[in-house]
Amino acid sequence: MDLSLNDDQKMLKDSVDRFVREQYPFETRRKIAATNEGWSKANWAKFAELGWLGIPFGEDEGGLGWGMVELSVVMESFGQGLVLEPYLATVVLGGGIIARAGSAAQKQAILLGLVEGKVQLATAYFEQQARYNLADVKTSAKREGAGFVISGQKGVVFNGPSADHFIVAARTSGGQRDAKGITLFLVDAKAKGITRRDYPTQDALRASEIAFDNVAVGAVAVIGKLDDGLSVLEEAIDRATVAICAEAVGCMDALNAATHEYLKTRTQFGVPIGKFQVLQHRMVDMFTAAQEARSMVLMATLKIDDADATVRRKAASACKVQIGKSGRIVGQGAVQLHGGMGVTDELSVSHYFKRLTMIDSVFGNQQHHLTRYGLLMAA
Amino acid sequence: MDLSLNDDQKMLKDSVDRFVREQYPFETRRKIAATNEGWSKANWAKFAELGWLGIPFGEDEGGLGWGMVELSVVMESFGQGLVLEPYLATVVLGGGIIARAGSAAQKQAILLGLVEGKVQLATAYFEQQARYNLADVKTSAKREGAGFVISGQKGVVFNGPSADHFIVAARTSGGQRDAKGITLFLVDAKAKGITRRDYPTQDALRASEIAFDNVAVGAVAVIGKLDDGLSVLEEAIDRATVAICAEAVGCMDALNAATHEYLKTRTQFGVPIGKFQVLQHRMVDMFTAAQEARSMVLMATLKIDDADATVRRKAASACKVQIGKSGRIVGQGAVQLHGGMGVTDELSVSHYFKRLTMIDSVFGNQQHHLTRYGLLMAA
Amino acid sequence: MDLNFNEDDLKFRDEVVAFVKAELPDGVADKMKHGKHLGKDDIMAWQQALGRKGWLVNSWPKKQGGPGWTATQKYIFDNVTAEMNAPGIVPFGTKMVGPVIYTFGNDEQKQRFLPGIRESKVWWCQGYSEPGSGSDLASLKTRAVREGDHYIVNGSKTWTTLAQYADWIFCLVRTDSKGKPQEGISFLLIDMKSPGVTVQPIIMADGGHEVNSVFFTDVKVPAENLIGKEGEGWTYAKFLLANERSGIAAVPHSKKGVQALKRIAMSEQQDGKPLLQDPSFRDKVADLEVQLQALEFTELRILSAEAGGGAPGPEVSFLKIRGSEIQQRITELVTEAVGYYANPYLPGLLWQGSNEEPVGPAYAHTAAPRYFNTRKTSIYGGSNEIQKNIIAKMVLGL
Amino acid sequence: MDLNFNEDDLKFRDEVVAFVKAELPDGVADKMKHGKHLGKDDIMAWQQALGRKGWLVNSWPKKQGGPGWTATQKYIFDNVTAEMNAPGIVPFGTKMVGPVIYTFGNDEQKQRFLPGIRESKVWWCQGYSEPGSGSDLASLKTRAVREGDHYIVNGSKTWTTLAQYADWIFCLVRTDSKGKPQEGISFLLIDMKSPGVTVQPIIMADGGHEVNSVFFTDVKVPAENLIGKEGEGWTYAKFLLANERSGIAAVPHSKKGVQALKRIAMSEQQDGKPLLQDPSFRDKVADLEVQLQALEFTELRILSAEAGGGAPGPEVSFLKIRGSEIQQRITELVTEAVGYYANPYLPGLLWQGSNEEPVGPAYAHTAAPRYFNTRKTSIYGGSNEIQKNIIAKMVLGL
Repeated sequence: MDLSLNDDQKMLKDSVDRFVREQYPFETRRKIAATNEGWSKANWAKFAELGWLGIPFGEDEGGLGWGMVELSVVMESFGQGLVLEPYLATVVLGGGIIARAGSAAQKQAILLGLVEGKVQLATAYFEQQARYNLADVKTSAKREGAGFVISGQKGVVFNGPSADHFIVAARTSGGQRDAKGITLFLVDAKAKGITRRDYPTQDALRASEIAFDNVAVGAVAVIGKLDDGLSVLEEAIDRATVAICAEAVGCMDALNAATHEYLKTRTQFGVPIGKFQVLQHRMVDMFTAAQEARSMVLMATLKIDDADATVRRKAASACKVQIGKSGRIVGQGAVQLHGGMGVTDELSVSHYFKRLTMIDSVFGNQQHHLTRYGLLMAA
Repeated sequence: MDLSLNDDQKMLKDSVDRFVREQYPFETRRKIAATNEGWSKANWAKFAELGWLGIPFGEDEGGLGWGMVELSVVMESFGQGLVLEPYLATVVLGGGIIARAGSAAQKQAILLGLVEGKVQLATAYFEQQARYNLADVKTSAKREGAGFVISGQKGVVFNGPSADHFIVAARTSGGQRDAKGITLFLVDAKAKGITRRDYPTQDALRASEIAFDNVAVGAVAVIGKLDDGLSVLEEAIDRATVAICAEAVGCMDALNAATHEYLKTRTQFGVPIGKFQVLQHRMVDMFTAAQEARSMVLMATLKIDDADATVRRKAASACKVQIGKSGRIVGQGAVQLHGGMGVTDELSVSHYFKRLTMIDSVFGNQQHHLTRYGLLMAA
Repeated sequence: MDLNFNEDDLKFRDEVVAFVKAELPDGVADKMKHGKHLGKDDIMAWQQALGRKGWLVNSWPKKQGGPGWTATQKYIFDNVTAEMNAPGIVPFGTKMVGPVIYTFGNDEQKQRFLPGIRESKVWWCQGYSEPGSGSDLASLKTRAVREGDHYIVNGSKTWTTLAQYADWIFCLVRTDSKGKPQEGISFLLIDMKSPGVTVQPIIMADGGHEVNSVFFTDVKVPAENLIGKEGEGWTYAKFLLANERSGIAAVPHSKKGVQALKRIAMSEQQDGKPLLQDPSFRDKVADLEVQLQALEFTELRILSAEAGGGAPGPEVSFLKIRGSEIQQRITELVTEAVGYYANPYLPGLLWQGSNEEPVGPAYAHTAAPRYFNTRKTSIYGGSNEIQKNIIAKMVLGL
Repeated sequence: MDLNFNEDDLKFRDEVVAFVKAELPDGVADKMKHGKHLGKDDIMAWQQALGRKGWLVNSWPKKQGGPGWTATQKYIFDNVTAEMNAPGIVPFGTKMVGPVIYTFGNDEQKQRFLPGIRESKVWWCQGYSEPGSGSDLASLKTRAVREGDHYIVNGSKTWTTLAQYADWIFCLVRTDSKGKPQEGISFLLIDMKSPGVTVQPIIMADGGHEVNSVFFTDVKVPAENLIGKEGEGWTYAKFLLANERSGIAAVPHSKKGVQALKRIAMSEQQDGKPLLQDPSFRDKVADLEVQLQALEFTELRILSAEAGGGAPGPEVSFLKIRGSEIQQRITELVTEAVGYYANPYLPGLLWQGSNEEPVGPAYAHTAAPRYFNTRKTSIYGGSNEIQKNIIAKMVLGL
């Protein structure tokens, strides 16, 4: 049993931390958020140059052949700086799906460019009626000649506006909520029949509502096995869940640091407010919540590759439950302890709080994962 | 809209408060708890003399024709003193069932003596497999000649050891959990075929496990309509629920008073511990929880007679949810703020805490009533 | 004891219903129903209608132009108007400065200021908090120096709600810096059009503009705008706070919120069934409804104690605490209910009342902004920590 | 990073399993499994077996007779023994006074006292708290006056766990009442058989007897029983507290508790289905299991930081806080699970190990007593409020 980072991982952490510290002060982040894309191509090029885009991919795909530990290291540091660049959507989720289930041709076509920073991905799996049930897919892909035509509506597709390719979950057989019969397709973002509505999110990311109207794709567009897309999607989302949880830990540490500093410097009634026992204990609760979040991300990072899918599912869900809980304690606490300033747009506090809130809503919220964990536990 | 007690009710409250204050100091209560019966016949005679045993019964039954408001007044004061006498079992629940559904003969036979303090009742409705589902009844009553024979096991029958008569819920038709087909029977406690195992409870009451082995009763033993006992039982238990909640409010006020006093007198680090802000705020939370409990008992007391059964059910359940929640906040808080002394048998604090804990387990706990309320709310 | 309304109360309720039907513009009710942003005109239209009817300053005594309602009538009015999606009454004139003026002001001040409040012709805002004085209000630094028949005011106020609409501001200012901080504070009325008054918006976490910083640079204020005695401002401020707390539980508002939450949870689907039928979510909504009912009956007990001559006293601080916690919980559960569709941020729809199509269900896009915004309710008007200090000190004597 | 055990660890685990199988009496394992009360002999039999194997004082350094385990081995031992229903090791000798003696005691004291602890031949208890000194330990009043080669001790200690079994007690006594309260405290070892020592039981809320008051009346204590320097006792006490906190999270114990909770919730029926399948109850158990896992990995992180040379430091205070909250939550949920059958109180079964039939399911009658008793875990060893003060001060520097 060994829970410490090795030297390569420590070096990686140092370099990402340095990038965030030096290149991503809050006012810079505000400027990036205000641009049309909502993220910086220059930063993305730097990520490519530093090799961060290749972390989870094999050498023959131009990657470093690293894994979840390294992804968690990167995501936690990104969380510290509320980094807006679509690393989660392109590298972790989209890239993860291609790397695990894609054909040799698809890997060639996508991953080499992705690692060089030339390709952006977005995964279109959510539909309005589905809530957090990944198997609830109405979007259909009907055989037509050698290929398929895809029709349906996908919602809240993160990085949709910038994506060159969409990974689309569509039903090739079975009923609306059957586990079997879902197939993943790799679709060119400019394909005929695709219309997008783009918008910013509460936490300054970009996403799209996407309508697929008889979008024709070839048989080569199928990712992995026909009708067997759900297991690939679910595993990829479990990994992305751990990654977004690591980001949340970074957010919590940043919020706690800011709040801690505020308690020491803000004076009322002639003393720093950190002298008031009730605020001290609330800060302790926030500190403890962040510690627990960090512990659960560590747990899930180390269990996510377990051969037993139940171990993996329970790890991802337990982690997301903790992040939902801790994120609320830290986020609401930071706002409350900052008083009026905490609810203004001016301070970064409200932006970390918004990010933590939205993180809870992505890939299944606290309740969804508590139920999922409970069903696996009671089985 | 008028939420204040009238003069009669104020007088009643004064006299019960005086009894508890003068006749029921904690060490007296400890002595009564240690007796074989676990309650005082002398006190019971006094209750009769003061008319308290007749509160919910009509004049022609020897009662005062009062209602839920007066019962709540009595129960709250009893809660203040952790009164052990079986008022809830005999007057509120058992007597309530006879008064609402009993035949003229049954009222004559039971209520007149009850009001005079000569008759004790216990209601045998709970069965081990039933949890809090009143309709889950295995105990059977089979027709035999003009009467019935009752066979089955009943559990945790409060006041079982002292009861002269049992009110028994038995299945006369239908399946184990059918709402229809449950009949209430009035059974002599000394009837042939009844065996009891008596025991004290965590909070020093007395209860019994009761086995009915082909206990023969006449048709006159039926209370109310054949097969229609559930609605009578459920309404009586809703009323008893409000009564036990009123008792809980008395317990909470007593605990808060004791804790409040302790905070002012116990000194550590050279000051009364009540000077520590964290303990102050916890005391405020306990105080608020007790206020909310009082408010919900008031609400339920005034809605329990509503013609619409849904209003009655929601009122009783919402009240019990609040008492479960507030009882935990006040009980656990009082123990914690008393430190080591709070977990000793010596102080009354632990005894109030035990009573509040057991109150949550009776007539359906917080979760049971939250679910019941939720189903009515979402219907 | 009796929960039912008597005949007069029932008649009164019908009268209120009829009034709202007749006087509340559909557009305003619709904005309220969908949690949209209200403009100044929306609010003024409704408040002036109430003013004409004599119902705007409904907590004022009869001799000051109040309707002289019973506690029950007030309860009916608050619940019916909220139920029918009428906007809440802006408190700065009606609940705050008005009572201060008729209690501590002179006759000239009463004649000059009260009619504009009763009829909602004049918009007031509150100048209390300062950048350095939040919970510790008494440490305020804005100075007012007497020069002849004027005061010269310098300093700044913050968190000034809707100052951008205001004609007048009532301020706590320091007229003397000797002695305890509470001493030397005075209560001054300042015309927002005075030279040297500038208003700077503060943008909130949800992107909205409802509070402001107000700066005073050598602002000349006629001495006749001083309320009561110089240096007595703290007394008037405490009186005002006590008044303000009535209705602070926001029960009728939260009842509407819980209704909306249940509507949303019925329309949100999970595995083809309404979310409200998911036992875990249903538990949370049921628990919230129980909390709200406990708050409502606690408020009713306090009102009836008042009516019965008993003073409400500082226990009402927990109406503020629980009221704010419940408002926050409603918005939190709505955000949980809408799931992924809490993410899209649509400022056009939120603030400019544009007609663009919402993303996802129409109710979804306001969920997160309201959740973010409602965090303020446990901070403003004396944070919940301060409220608990008050209860510990004033009620429990700790 | 790697969660897996290496080959040596796996071998070690097998060795522990084999040892427990061979040495733990069935009767003891059975009592543990059903939450029954353990007698002194039960505990001694197990601890002396561990002593013979050299595993009893497993946190001691090798040169003091410890096994020199790695953090992983300690983790394996704690989890396997708990999993196999072995009693926890009584800490007073092994974790508390032992390390104080080998760190601050002289050679004579080491030779005299350490073997009895290593072999569990001598039962120690702790004389810290006094009626007037709970959270404020430094205010203790028990006096030790030097007379020739003895101290004369007068005063009383309270909450002394299992003093009724003890051969020796280690006490904090006041040898000097001048200066700060922390000064003038000394660390003294007292033979419980000394004339003038009397033990008085304290009955707990659950009816059990596990703690006591200990009174000292003119007790003659040889001066050679003083540890280290007179007046330095507070330093040794703080050292001891830091030691005591290791393992205070009680994770292996709570894992067993959650297992039992799930077993009970599977056998409890609701509408003919196991209670564990009720979504509301399942949510609570799942949430508890997540809390416990978070605690376990937080403890592992701290252990591996220690192993990696990083000092654990006062953050471990939250192992105490969360550990106690989780132990309390387990007993609370078991009590909820058994419903009505939490009510019967059966002291014979609970305390005298009688063979009477339980009332209702066999697991039910211990539920409420354990819930009542476990409230102590957030009070003893420094209340959770004190622990939070420590974190605020030592970790956060507030």
